[in-house]
Amino acid sequence: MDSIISFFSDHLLMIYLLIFTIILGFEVISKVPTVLHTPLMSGANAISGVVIIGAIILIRQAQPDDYLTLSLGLIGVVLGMVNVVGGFAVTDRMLEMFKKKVKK
Amino acid sequence: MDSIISFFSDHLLMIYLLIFTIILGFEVISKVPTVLHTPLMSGANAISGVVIIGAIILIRQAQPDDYLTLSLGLIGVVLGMVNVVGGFAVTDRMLEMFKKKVKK
Amino acid sequence: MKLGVLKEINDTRVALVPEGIKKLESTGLTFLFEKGLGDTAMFGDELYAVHGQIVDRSLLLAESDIVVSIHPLSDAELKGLKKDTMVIGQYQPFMDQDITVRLQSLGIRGMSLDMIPRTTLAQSMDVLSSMASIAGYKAVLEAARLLPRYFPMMITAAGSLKPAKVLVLGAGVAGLQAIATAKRLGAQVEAFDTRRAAKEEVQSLGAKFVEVEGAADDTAAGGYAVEQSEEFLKRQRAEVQARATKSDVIITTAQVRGRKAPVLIDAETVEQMMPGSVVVDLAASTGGNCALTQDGKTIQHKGVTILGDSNLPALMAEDASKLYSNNLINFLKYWMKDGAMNLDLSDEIIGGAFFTAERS
Amino acid sequence: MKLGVLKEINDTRVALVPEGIKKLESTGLTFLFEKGLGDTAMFGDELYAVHGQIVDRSLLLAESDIVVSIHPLSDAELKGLKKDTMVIGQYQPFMDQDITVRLQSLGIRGMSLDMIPRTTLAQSMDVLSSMASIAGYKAVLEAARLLPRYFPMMITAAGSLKPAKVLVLGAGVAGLQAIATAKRLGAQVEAFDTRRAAKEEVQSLGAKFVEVEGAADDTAAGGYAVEQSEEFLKRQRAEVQARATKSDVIITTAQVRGRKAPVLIDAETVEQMMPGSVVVDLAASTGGNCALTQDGKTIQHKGVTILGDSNLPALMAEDASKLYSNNLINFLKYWMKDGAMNLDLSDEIIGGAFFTAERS
Amino acid sequence: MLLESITDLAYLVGAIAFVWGLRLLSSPDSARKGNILAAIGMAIGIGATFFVKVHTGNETTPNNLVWIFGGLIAGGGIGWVAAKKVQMTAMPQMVSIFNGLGGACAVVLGLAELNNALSDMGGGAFFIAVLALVIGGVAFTGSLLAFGKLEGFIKDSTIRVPQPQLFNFVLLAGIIASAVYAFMHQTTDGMTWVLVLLAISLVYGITFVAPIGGADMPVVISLLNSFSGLSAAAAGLIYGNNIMIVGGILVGASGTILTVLMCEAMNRSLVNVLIGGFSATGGGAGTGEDGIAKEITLNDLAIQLYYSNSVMIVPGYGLAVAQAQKVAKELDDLLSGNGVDVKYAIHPVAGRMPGHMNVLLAEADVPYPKLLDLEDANSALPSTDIVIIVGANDVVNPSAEDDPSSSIYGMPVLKVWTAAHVVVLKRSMSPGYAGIQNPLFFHD
Amino acid sequence: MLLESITDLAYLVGAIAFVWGLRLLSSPDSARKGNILAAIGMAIGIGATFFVKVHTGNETTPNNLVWIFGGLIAGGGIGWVAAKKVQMTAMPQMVSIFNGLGGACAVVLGLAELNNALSDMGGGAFFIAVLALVIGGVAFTGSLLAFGKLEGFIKDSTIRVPQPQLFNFVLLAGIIASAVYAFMHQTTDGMTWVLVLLAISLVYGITFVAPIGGADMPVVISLLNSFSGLSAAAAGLIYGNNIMIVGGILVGASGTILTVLMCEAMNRSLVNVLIGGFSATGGGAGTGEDGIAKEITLNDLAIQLYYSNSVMIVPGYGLAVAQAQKVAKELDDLLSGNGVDVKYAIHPVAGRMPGHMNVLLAEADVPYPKLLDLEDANSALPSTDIVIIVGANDVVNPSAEDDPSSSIYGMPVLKVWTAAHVVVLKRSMSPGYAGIQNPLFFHD
Ligand SMILES: NC(=O)c1ccc[n+]([C@@H]2O[C@H](COP(=O)([O-])OP(=O)(O)OC[C@H]3O[C@@H](n4cnc5c(N)ncnc54)[C@H](OP(=O)(O)O)[C@@H]3O)[C@@H](O)[C@H]2O)c1
Ligand SMILES: NC(=O)c1ccc[n+]([C@@H]2O[C@H](COP(=O)([O-])OP(=O)(O)OC[C@H]3O[C@@H](n4cnc5c(N)ncnc54)[C@H](OP(=O)(O)O)[C@@H]3O)[C@@H](O)[C@H]2O)c1
Ligand SMILES: NC(=O)c1ccc[n+]([C@@H]2O[C@H](COP(=O)([O-])OP(=O)(O)OC[C@H]3O[C@@H](n4cnc5c(N)ncnc54)[C@H](O)[C@@H]3O)[C@@H](O)[C@H]2O)c1
Ligand SMILES: NC(=O)c1ccc[n+]([C@@H]2O[C@H](COP(=O)([O-])OP(=O)(O)OC[C@H]3O[C@@H](n4cnc5c(N)ncnc54)[C@H](O)[C@@H]3O)[C@@H](O)[C@H]2O)c1
Repeated sequence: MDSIISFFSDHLLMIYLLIFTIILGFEVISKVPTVLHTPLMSGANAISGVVIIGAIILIRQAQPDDYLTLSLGLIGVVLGMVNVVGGFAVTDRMLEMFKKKVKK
Repeated sequence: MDSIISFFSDHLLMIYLLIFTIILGFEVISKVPTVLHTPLMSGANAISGVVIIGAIILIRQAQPDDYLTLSLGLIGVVLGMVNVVGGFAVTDRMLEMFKKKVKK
Repeated sequence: MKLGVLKEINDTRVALVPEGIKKLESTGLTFLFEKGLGDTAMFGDELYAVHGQIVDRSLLLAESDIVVSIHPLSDAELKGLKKDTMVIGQYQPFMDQDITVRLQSLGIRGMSLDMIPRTTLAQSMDVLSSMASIAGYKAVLEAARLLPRYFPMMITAAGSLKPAKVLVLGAGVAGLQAIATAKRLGAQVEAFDTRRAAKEEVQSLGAKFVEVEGAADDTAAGGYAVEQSEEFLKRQRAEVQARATKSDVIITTAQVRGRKAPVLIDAETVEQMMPGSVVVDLAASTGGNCALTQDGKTIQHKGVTILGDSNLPALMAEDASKLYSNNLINFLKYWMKDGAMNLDLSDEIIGGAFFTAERS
Repeated sequence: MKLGVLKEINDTRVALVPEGIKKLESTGLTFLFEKGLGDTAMFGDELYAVHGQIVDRSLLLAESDIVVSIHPLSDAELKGLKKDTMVIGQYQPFMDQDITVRLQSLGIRGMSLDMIPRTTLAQSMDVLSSMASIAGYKAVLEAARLLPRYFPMMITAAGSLKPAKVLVLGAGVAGLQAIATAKRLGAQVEAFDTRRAAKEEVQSLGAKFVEVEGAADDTAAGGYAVEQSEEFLKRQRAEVQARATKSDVIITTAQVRGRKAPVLIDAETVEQMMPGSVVVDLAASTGGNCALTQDGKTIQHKGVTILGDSNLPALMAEDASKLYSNNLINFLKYWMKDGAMNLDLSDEIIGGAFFTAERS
Repeated sequence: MLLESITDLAYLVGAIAFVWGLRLLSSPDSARKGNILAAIGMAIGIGATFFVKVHTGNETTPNNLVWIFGGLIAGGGIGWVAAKKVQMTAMPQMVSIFNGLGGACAVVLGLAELNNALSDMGGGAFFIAVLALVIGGVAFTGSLLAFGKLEGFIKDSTIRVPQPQLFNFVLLAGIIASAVYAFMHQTTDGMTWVLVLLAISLVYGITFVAPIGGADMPVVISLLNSFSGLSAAAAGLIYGNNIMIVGGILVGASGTILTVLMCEAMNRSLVNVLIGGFSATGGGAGTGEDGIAKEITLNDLAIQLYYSNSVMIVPGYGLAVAQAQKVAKELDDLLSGNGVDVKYAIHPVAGRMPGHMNVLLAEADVPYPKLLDLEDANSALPSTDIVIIVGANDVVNPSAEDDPSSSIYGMPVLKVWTAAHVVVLKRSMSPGYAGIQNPLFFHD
Repeated sequence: MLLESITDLAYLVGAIAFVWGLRLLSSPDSARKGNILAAIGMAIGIGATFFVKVHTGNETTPNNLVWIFGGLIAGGGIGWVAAKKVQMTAMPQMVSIFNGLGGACAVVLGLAELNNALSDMGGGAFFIAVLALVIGGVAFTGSLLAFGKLEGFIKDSTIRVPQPQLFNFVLLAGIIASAVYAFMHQTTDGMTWVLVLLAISLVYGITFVAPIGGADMPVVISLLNSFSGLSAAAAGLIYGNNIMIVGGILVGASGTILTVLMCEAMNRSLVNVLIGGFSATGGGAGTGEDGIAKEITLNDLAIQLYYSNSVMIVPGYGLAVAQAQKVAKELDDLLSGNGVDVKYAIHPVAGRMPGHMNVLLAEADVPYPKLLDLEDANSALPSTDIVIIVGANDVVNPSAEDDPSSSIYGMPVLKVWTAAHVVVLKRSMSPGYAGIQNPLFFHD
């Protein structure tokens, strides 16, 4: 109990931030039209590839001879990068149809 | 310069929070219809009365014989409370016209 | 094979117009046209001449293998035809019950376009539909001409005038077209029919449907109205009476195939209508929906004008001829190819139209 | 003061209908009605009897202080009137230039309803507007009756028919109403006029305006058309010719006050029109906008029907009478109170209508 | 520790209530709920403040509850009564004055903080306290002046600042200078300079608002509102109080965007409002059909209509020219679907031919019973909430009633001015067929 | 210190770019910009990570840049090629697999962290690492299965879990149990249990997705996407990395709401999708006029129409019954205003009387040149982008062409199936006048 309380107090601002980010996430999405569901999902998916940063850090803080960690990190970077680059690129392709014509 | 940097680092989360709050403030308001401008302004005004909390704290941390601070605090509480109560009440009255009829 | 097109005797229309004849090429027919056949429908002989021979009526009757017209040939003329000649027109075997026997005794074959079933597939040959549609349109125009009042509502500096109330009885093809036209002109339109589906059909044109409860069902009768019980007709007459006295125009189209048209408006009703009001009775030729109707005449009864005319399409000769002609062409192409008739009597359309054939 | 209402001799309408007479109470008038005056307009004598005396024509003429009618009285009858009698009707002093002199010589005063200025304020007394409106409506109905084709477009199983093309020349009150009615019936409508404002007015009814460049301006003429230059008329005729050959119906309403109507369609144009097409000429009484027009007659010229009639409102006697009557009532109330006439000639409306008064 | 967590949690809940409340406030159906939610958030925040750990020298301090409750009750009472008594039409003024008081409260806090701790303040703390003081001060006097202007106590022309931009710039410089000076003389005569600072801020508030004209007042109030939000946030920073910070920033941000939106709704830019002073630019719709379509899809009018009971559409020749009959019918359908009673008032001479409006409205399929003629319409108008005049002019011209020199004097017209609200949709102020001006359009 | 501030700032900017990018992504006009903005944010974030201070025992660590760049180039290359090569129709699968990889990345991070530091981890840190592991694992296998199902590698019926809810519950319990066990044996055989935990998570991902049917797949992908967002946030907590936390939470939140929206668009609840498995509920529009109005104001179709080049409206008797001609005209106006070429295909027997459609469309003021008869329409259809069938049935029935047993065989019909897309607006699947089924409606 105590540790929860102290965790709460210690990370108060972080909690504010998380909650406000969640609200913001809701708010930003809540009026999206149906056609954009898939591109939006795809774009959000690319953003979730931000996890790659963790993999980079993992490698950076590994000892040069700690091959297990380095390998894990490498796998992480590759996976994450596929997610990030592929995600944004696919989203962009999906969105191509929307550029075609703007109000004349 | 250094102090700015350290300020930035020390209050990083606070800065995130502030910025996200600002974005949230924008986002939440950005689609408001014109008729709601005045009530919304009035409601926001009532919320800005949150400053009253500062006045309460001011009184609470004052020495019982520090009449200057106490008086200042009292003035603050009165002013803030007028803002808060009056603000919410007026907003509610403005919004009365909107309750009259809901879709049948 | 020679197809002869007659000039109508008591009609302004013509059964075949020059425009579509080219489409009949595949049938392998050659054409004989009676002199002056299209004059009243705005198609001069010169337009026909390019497609065939312009001949006298007698020659045409004597030489044609197929004789087309709108109205039936007189018995006298029928006798002058070659044996096995095919006559095509609106022979109405349902009305003229022994026409079949008369033709068969002469060895003449007959196809009646009004006997083509009212199915979706046969629509392109359905002369009843195309002519009824014109009749409905014309009925409203005639009513508007005869009514001494405006159809549309008018709020003007010289006073506000209420829109005319139009009551349409029988919402078949003619009735629906009448509804549409009257609505277009700005009248307030109500309609009656005994068919179930009619209510929705009337509403689909934005008009009001006046229901009389207890109509006999008709779903089995292939879309044609069935005869209704006497009690029902009485109640309906009562309702019509009530509405009619408030109507400026009544257009009646109610017909029951092969029978006398039901009387929906009796003399008393007419007398209660506002002076100047108009009744247009499209069922005049089968006795009329109004008791006072005289077929082919426009009469005045206590200030109410009653127009009895089942042949309104003749008032719009050109388009009426075009449509009739298209129907006829589609029909001919349906069973004729390269000069050969392919009369498959089991086919719903051919079997329906071929009224001199032995039926199974 | 006695007001006598005459039965029209060559018209179905009547100048005053029973409905509105009550509104004249404040004028202090008593009424004499000619026997049978409202019969053709669907107003029986019994309806009039409650408001005044039903009398013979001669008695009425002899006794009335004010005589109202639609068409002017004949000279013979004018002579039989009391001195100082006021006659009210459509005396058209612009057309019949010496009517003023004739009346003045007889000591009779005259008010012509067609001389009321066309201002917003005078609208409620403006018989030209209310009658022109009916004429426009009726013109289209007559055209639709005479045209052997549909007005609306029809895509049917028996073929697709194009909508009729209607050309309206002169977009005054009658022309606009014709445009509206033809559009309602589903025709494609184009219109011509020389007034600047007409373009917008035509478009405000959803029709197409066909401009001919270089029309003389008219803003000074109080809304009435001014005469156009010969060169302009020529170009206009050329344009009309081009349009007319493609039109199914032409309705002409172009008039220039106090002059012969401009000829907009010459014989040659008519001859190039499709057979069956219809011309309705509302300017027939002032010579007609079509060279071939014969006033009051429907003629055929090379397959084209030409209807010349400036008195179409008579075909809708009841409503036409109502509107005329309302106009008349509003006019009477404007200057008559408790039996006293208050003829302020400086008033635009009274001064305009009072054509036997000395003008300043 | 536990208590602290609970107050922290309460503040968090309060802050979320603010956010969510504002969110709800921005849609008409939920606005009322949003206001109440925000009020609840405020109550939670105030309640929690009694349990917040405060830094008193003396641990046994009785927390001076009497002072607090006294203040709460007094302030609450005043606010409540003022809010309930105020006339509907005077609400913007009320908001303005409330806002001013909020600003004043921030001023008080800044003052108290500076007074108590000026001598040993760090740069950051000093900056924050001064911020609360200055922004609060500007919001205070600015709001009071706005109130005065709206109430009509103070005419737009009463306070004339020569060269207002330059003047205000000088004041701003003065504020900064005295702040710096006060900080440099922290331990000696700092407080004097703080008071100078305050004085200049108060003056600045007045000179800031003074050049702005009547119709632009709501924009200014909104801006001042966002100021007082910022001052609250600054005060929150003084006490490291999260709910104050979040609430204040939220109001600051949403107030700013709201201000911009209000300017947009008036077709003006914020800069234009602030600098332009009395500008003559009017509403300015588009032209023709566009104009009409644009006007009536306008959120504002739409909602006003949506919540009304009866609407009367007065069509005229302009409707015909714009071929707006369908648009009118759509509006009708929309409103009717929501239970609003929509009628059309047809003047006998509306349009350019007898029955012109009849033709068009029939084309748009308006049912006949919805069409009222002159007499019926005039008897229905006084009980009508909103009249929408679509391209009519002569037929609604009050001159026909009250100006004997008018060429249409004596003609019966539609007395639209007897209805509660009148909206006019036309391209310009130009006259109609009869060529005469319509005084109706020059009313408000 | 300075470097640290700069990376902090870069992260802040990146996080804001994520938020703003998502915001732009949710409106069609700006979506592309939003995607690019988010990508820029990501680039900034990745770039800044090279300068982040890391906690290495060895200060002189060369930072293993080769490993990093190798990974970046390899991964980037694969992702780029995959994204460019993929068929338009296979995009959802692609998204799914990308998402799975992101989840796998989180698994790797969780594993590495646990492996390196399990023995001396606090409860919070352990919890966070396990969270990354479990959620990432579920997202990983779940996404792969979703991919397989969409690609058709795996049939809906291939993996049948008996009693899926119970089964999944047991698995969840297993995950929690092994987590607790691993934590309790932190120093001894903890890692073994971590691997058990991971295995169960991976299985759970499969059993979670297995019962869900083809049409619901996008919803599941969206949900798994929000999972991988959460796992990224958890991983961010491991490293105390703000951009990961914010980005992850943002995706978690917006992914969740997006999932709910997708369910709503299908008229289903999320629970229904997850539990119901193969449900037979179809689209289900309203009835009558409402139905139509609702359908065509539907955002989705609207935008599809908006961006098309040519639209053909095929009216039938249903349009007449619903009196939807005005609505159709409005749609027409809207699209025409946007440069879309809108035509109406009028079949000769559409409706219940000759010229029925002509009457109605004329009433709605559709210009005649927009009406195509059968022949013209059939020659225009193949080059039409979208056909909207409004209450027509018999007249668009392909049986007339290809089913000799049909009672309308031989009748010329509108060959709507030659157009790129066909949208049918009617109340149900019931037949028309001729009483025969229309196979068109049973295509896709
Ligand atoms: N009924 C008849 O038989 C007849 C015949 C001829 C003349 N008149 C006369 O016409 C007048 C009718 O009165 P009214 O009130 O209907 O019309 P009006 O007084 O002529 O006014 C029409 C108004 O519509 C506005 N307008 C024009 N086009 C517009 C557009 N596209 N969009 C929006 N607004 C537009 C114009 O103002 P903006 O330019 O500012 O937009 C104008 O003020 C009367 O004076 C009547 O006497 C009637
Ligand atoms: N043109 C003529 O002269 C004439 C005369 C009589 C008969 N017919 C026949 O009528 C048929 C016409 O074909 P069609 O394609 O126009 O019509 P249809 O085949 O009769 O189909 C009409 C469709 O509209 C739908 N519908 C009904 N009410 C609706 C509403 N309120 N909202 C949305 N949809 C609605 C119905 O499906 P749901 O119930 O699923 O909504 C129905 O399938 C042909 O078979 C023709 O032969 C024509
Ligand atoms: N398949 C097609 O495309 C197509 C095309 C045209 C017509 N049809 C169908 O053919 C049928 C006949 O149409 P029609 O116009 O030739 O009909 P009709 O001329 O035989 O009769 C006219 C109408 O009068 C009605 N009627 C009969 N007795 C009545 C009474 N006592 N009171 C009131 N109304 C009465 C009938 O119900 C009918 O609607 C209709 O069902 C029609 O739908 C089908
Ligand atoms: N104030 C009002 O409310 C009101 C009401 C009705 C009419 N008016 C005005 O009165 C005036 C007269 O209307 P009217 O209908 O009696 O007009 P009219 O009958 O005298 O003439 C009919 C139309 O023919 C047109 N015309 C004349 N010469 C032509 C030519 N050569 N070619 C083509 N068109 C030609 C005229 O411009 C006019 O529009 C109009 O300006 C009208 O607006 C005003």
